[in-house]
Amino acid sequence: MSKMNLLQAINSALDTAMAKDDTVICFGEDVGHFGGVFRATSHLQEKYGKARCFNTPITEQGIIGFANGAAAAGMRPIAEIQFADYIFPAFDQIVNETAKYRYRSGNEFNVGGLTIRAPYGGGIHGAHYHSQSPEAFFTHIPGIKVVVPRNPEQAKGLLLAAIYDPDPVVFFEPKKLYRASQGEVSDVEYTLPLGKADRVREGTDITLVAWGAQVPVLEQAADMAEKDGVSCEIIDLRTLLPWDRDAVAESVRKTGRLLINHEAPKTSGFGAEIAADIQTECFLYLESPIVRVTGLDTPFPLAHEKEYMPDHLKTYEAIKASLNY
Amino acid sequence: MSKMNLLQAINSALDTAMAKDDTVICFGEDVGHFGGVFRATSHLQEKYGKARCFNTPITEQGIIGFANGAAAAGMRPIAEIQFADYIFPAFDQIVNETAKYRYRSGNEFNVGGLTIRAPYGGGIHGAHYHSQSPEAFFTHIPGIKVVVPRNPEQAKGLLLAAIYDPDPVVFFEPKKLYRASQGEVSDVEYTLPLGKADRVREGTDITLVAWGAQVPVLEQAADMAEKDGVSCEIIDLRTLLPWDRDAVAESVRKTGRLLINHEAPKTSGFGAEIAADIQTECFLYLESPIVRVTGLDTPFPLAHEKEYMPDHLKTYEAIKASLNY
Amino acid sequence: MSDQRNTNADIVHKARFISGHAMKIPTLRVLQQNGKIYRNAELPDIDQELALKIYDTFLFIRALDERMLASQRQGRISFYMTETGEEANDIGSAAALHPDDIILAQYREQGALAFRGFTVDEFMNQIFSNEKDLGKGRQMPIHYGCDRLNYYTISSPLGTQIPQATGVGYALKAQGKKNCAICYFGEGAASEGDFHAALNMAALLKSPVIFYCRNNGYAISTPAHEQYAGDGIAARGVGYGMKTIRVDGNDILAVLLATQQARKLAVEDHEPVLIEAMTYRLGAHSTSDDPSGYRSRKEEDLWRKKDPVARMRHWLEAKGWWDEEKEKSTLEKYRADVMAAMKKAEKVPAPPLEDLINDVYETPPWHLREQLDALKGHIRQYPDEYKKTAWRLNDE
Amino acid sequence: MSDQRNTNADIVHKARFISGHAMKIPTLRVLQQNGKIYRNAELPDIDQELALKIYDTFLFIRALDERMLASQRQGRISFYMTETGEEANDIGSAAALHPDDIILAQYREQGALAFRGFTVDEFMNQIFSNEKDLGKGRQMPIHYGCDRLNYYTISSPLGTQIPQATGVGYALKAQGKKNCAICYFGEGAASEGDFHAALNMAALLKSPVIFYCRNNGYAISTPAHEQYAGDGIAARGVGYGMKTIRVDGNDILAVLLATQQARKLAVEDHEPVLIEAMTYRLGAHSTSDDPSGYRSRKEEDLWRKKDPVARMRHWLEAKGWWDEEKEKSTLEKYRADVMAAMKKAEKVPAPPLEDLINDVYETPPWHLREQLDALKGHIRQYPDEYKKTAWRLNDE
Ligand SMILES: Cc1ncc(C[n+]2csc(CCOP(=O)(O)OP(=O)(O)O)c2C)c(N)n1
Ligand SMILES: Cc1ncc(C[n+]2csc(CCOP(=O)(O)OP(=O)(O)O)c2C)c(N)n1
Ligand SMILES: [Mg+2]
Ligand SMILES: [Mg+2]
Repeated sequence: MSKMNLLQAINSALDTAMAKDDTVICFGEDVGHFGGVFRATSHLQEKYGKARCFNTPITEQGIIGFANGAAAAGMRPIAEIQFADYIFPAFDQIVNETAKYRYRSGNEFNVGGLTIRAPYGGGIHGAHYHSQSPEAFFTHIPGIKVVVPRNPEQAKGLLLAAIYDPDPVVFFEPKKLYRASQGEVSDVEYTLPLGKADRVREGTDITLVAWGAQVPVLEQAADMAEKDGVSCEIIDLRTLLPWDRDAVAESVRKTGRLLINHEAPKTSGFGAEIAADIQTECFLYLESPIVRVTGLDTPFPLAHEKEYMPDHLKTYEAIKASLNY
Repeated sequence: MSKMNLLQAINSALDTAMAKDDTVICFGEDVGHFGGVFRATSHLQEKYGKARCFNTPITEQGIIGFANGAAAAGMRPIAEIQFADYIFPAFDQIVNETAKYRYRSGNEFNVGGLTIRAPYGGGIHGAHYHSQSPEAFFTHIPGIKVVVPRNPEQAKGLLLAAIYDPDPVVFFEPKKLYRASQGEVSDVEYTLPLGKADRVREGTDITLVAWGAQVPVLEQAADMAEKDGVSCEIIDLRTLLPWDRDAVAESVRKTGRLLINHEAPKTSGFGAEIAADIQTECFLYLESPIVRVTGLDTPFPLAHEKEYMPDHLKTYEAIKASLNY
Repeated sequence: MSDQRNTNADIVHKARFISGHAMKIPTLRVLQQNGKIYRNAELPDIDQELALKIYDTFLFIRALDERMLASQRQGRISFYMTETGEEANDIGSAAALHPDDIILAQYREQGALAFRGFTVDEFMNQIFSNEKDLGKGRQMPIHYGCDRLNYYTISSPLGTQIPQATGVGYALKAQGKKNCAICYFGEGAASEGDFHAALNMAALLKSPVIFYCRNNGYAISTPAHEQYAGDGIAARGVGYGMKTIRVDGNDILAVLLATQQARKLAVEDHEPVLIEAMTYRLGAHSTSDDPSGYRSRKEEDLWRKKDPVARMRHWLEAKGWWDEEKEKSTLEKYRADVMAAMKKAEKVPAPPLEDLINDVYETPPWHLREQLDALKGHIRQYPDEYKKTAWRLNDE
Repeated sequence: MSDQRNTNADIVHKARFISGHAMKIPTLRVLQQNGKIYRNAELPDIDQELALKIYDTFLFIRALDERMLASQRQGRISFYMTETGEEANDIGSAAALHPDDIILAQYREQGALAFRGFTVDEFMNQIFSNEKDLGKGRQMPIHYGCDRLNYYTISSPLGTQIPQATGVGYALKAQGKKNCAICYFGEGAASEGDFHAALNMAALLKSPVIFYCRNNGYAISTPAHEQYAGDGIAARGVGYGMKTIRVDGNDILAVLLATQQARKLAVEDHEPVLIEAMTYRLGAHSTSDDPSGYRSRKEEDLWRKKDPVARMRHWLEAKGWWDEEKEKSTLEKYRADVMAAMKKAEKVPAPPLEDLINDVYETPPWHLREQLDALKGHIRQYPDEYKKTAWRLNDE
């Protein structure tokens, strides 16, 4: 065990995978010698050579196209997109290629070895183009998995699981927590299951669901609510596609109330899918409407970032409103 | 008034706009001399010259990038994407540029003149890459509008509204209905309001919501249900972003039941947003869970297209199940 | 690391704009239309066996394309694309490769697949989307793919296979294999951003790939001069710092020669190569297209005279390796083979319903299993409405 | 329509691969570092007034960049990007344009904006995201934009402005204006697919655009030789059939000369032009970057000796248009101006809360109005937690 921040945990996962399996290659813009603009790939080129950890030109569509090909030919490529905001030039390669490779070929070929890493979310004064949370787009793409860790321990275990998973995975890292989130992490290899939610806190009055950097926000809000005597159950979804509906439904059947929190804009955010499905699953158990506390339906702002964010206060107020419905 | 099919109505809208306003230009792959692979731009080059209706090279990102620039510089570009399946290379230009142009510049610049047209949906044995219904992705992009017509009359009025609208519009055309849907259409200019749903049929027992080619499917199912004595209210959303929540909520408050139908895969389809929002708005009025009848969470298939589709039979069964809940 | 640009060489003091047509790349041609080899021409490595295998594949593809075109007109199949007039490109280049070299095709390269041994039944099963289709009936006709033959499954979105080929080549190199990838695409697809990404990355990462551009004059209705303003696609290779050659794509020997040498550069030196082949799409773009709307019969006739199959046949006959009799019997045999296989494939049922949700993921997750179960229940309720799949459920 | 390719010219019979380095494009340089003009050099159209306006802008930008870098280190602003060492590029090329020509910049071209008359207050208001910022405080520092000055608002995603420039140029032509667009981008951004789309479309559609590539050796930590393998970006222009020139980007006269002529080609002949300027990013990529991790001080010093500002100053002094005294007083004045404007801008409040939802659409739709109302209610409940905006709500 070592004390690590989330970035070091990512680096440790990559290091672990590269040491074990020489089909693992890491690449992206500034990923080589420099170790990436956030330093997630630090020292990997030194350790494993330029052929296995390298810079690419600035072309996200090329990076993912290249990664698809390498994966189809038997490698385990880990492609870094410098910011999730810059993943869109690769959207076609992901929607039409990555996600459909196995299906369209009748399983003659697949790109299951592929993992796409990208830092996402606000909190660094990054405005429109260094803050987006685009995960919902990816949950509408059958054929890929979507994973978001909330802390260093989760990050290493989930990333290793993603790397070895037989399906392609888009792995969004909460950059706000890169250095802020610290914890004890095992130095050896371990994996955490994909597709399984994690119950972070038990409670009886309301279920709170989030992922990544919003999980600590839920905890803050739950602490406030606790003082009012409200017992919150907190679920970290961890995998968004396929998501763990049973875990959420089971909890809601117990608590009768559900709140979903995400940074992304509200309309067609992933909270919509959870709410739509859970109102079907738990119709007779719901004591108040499922509530979404989310970013606004605007581009991600700068001067008003604080106002935009679905913070602990908005969450706390929404918990109260749900309880008082 | 003339009898037109949906394609002719589109062509008539383009012709009307180009005749009236010489900042309107139409372009895309095979759009010029040939008039487009579906012939939506037939004769426009002949009438208005090569400078206003022209072929582009095969580069969707270039087409929309070019269109963004032309719109910012005061034109009303109408860009055709040959199939909605091929809009993804342009996704970055749409998400990060089109949608944010006005906001990021503090309204110094905007691309409100832009309209993007693309045929979408199944029904032509097109499999993975000539059948997709990607509208839900676009509903998660603040800054654009998303419009889908269901018949020739609607197509002309909505397309003209989109062309003149001060915001950029993505206009998806149900290619299955291009020739199949026929009707009387006014030969002169008229517009239908964006952001307003259309109540296609009045009813009292359940509200059915869809858009584009699925509206006729709802009508078929409603006819079947009618024979069982069930009275269905049918709403064509027409604009998906911003959608007409009040119209749907008002109807659901009356009927107590809601069914949403779309061709796209279920998970994070636009039905999720409607369901999530309406369960909040109409919580105390709902007599059964909101139900989504949709495509499967798979790529769009070929051999099993019929099985995949959210057809009238599946819709009819879902109506019955909702009533019997 | 560090700045290795040379910014001091070749300094000039007057503004001279380099013309957009400064680069004129010649075309390699070895064989004349009459079957005679140019004097002093360089010859590819070819013996009678290889020559006849190539020609045999030509005739098979002619029989296949002819029959499928007719079948589409009869309504027996929904869609088809011929490669008539372009056979020397994919077949000639495939003939220059090792079977373990990986092929990434656009869609008009069935000849390369046939050359590798895809059986007529395999073609038919794909075209009829039946349960024996390797692709499990999921894609439109002509979207072939075959792991056994190292032919990656075709995907409609244009250009996407090009950066993938760069990745495939890189993987082959990383795995220490003495192989390369070949990537086919049209001059239209070369306008996509993916093309740019692919060639730049390949040149930079020294990925062993042969980028083979079939410049056949059209992208659906759009003629090449409305696709680009430069000297074709070849001139771009130089911009990427990539070895480049232009060939007459209707000349089997030129294609074979260029590809054999390109393969050497790719496999031995890890040098990617761009080949631009000048050819012509004699047929319609696809069965959904009618070229009379955008080009003249006269133009087509001009190119019909440059037919690559006839050109090779003249050469073979001059060599004494081929004659009228062989021509007739081979064509007849392939026509019969295709017809028989078609009749067989037509009768093979559609894939089972499970294949609707299989292979989205390696193992279907809960939501797909749930959707399948619901669908089965529904079909059992309306068996007459879903005949293709209902009969199997009754068996269960 | 119809096939207009020439497939019969320049036929060869031996396989000769064209080398990836077949195209060697020379660099235009007019001014030596010591301020002397090369003998026989072609000169741009420049008089004392223009020369001094350019040099004045140089000094303003030096003062601005220096102060903002320091302010970021002090924590007064969150982010900044300098253009130190590259000033001749954007300022020299902007000086060749008409004010109605449209500028689409990447992010390191504040000099072009200053040249057009963006005031020091306008700079500061943007950098401090205050309510006077033309961009309404929505984007990170340095993302300037100004309709009055025909300078389109900067967007971080690399390359997106390049095809937009093609569209802007096309619009200008369609509107019958005698203007062009200029589009700036780095050698790194030129790897994006958007670059390929843009140049191909511009050449084809004859869109009056000057594509100005600042090849400054690095894209963050990635040196140019890990960005491309060819002869820089210029060699690509020829591939698109576009007139192309390479200049010494540290030579103000070369930049001015090339851009003046390029503008003529663009506006009079509707010929797009590619200019590649060889320069060097002397500072860090941005205030988030530390170049010592990827390059040597020695290399930086080498380029510091090629400083474009000093080079021009030598020339101006030789002409008798400038002296030490003017240098000192101008720099002092600009330093004071920037400092004063900064202190002023720091105190201007943030934009009102409404600007969070305004301009997403021309008119806010119901859902945004609803979200704003809810937010206002919430902030009124917790005014101390949202100090930047709460005070205004109390006024209402
Ligand atoms: C991304 C994308 N855009 C558009 C299309 C529609 N489309 C199919 S084939 C084609 C023309 C391709 O021309 P070319 O690459 O020259 O190949 P050819 O058909 O001439 O062999 C087009 C535009 C597509 N399949 N994919
Ligand atoms: C689409 C996209 N990908 C990645 C980035 C992150 N990024 C910002 S600047 C930069 C380097 C750009 O280099 P270059 O174009 O050479 O310009 P320079 O900084 O040298 O002026 C990168 C990779 C981005 N802004 N946009
Ligand atoms: Mg072609
Ligand atoms: Mg650079």
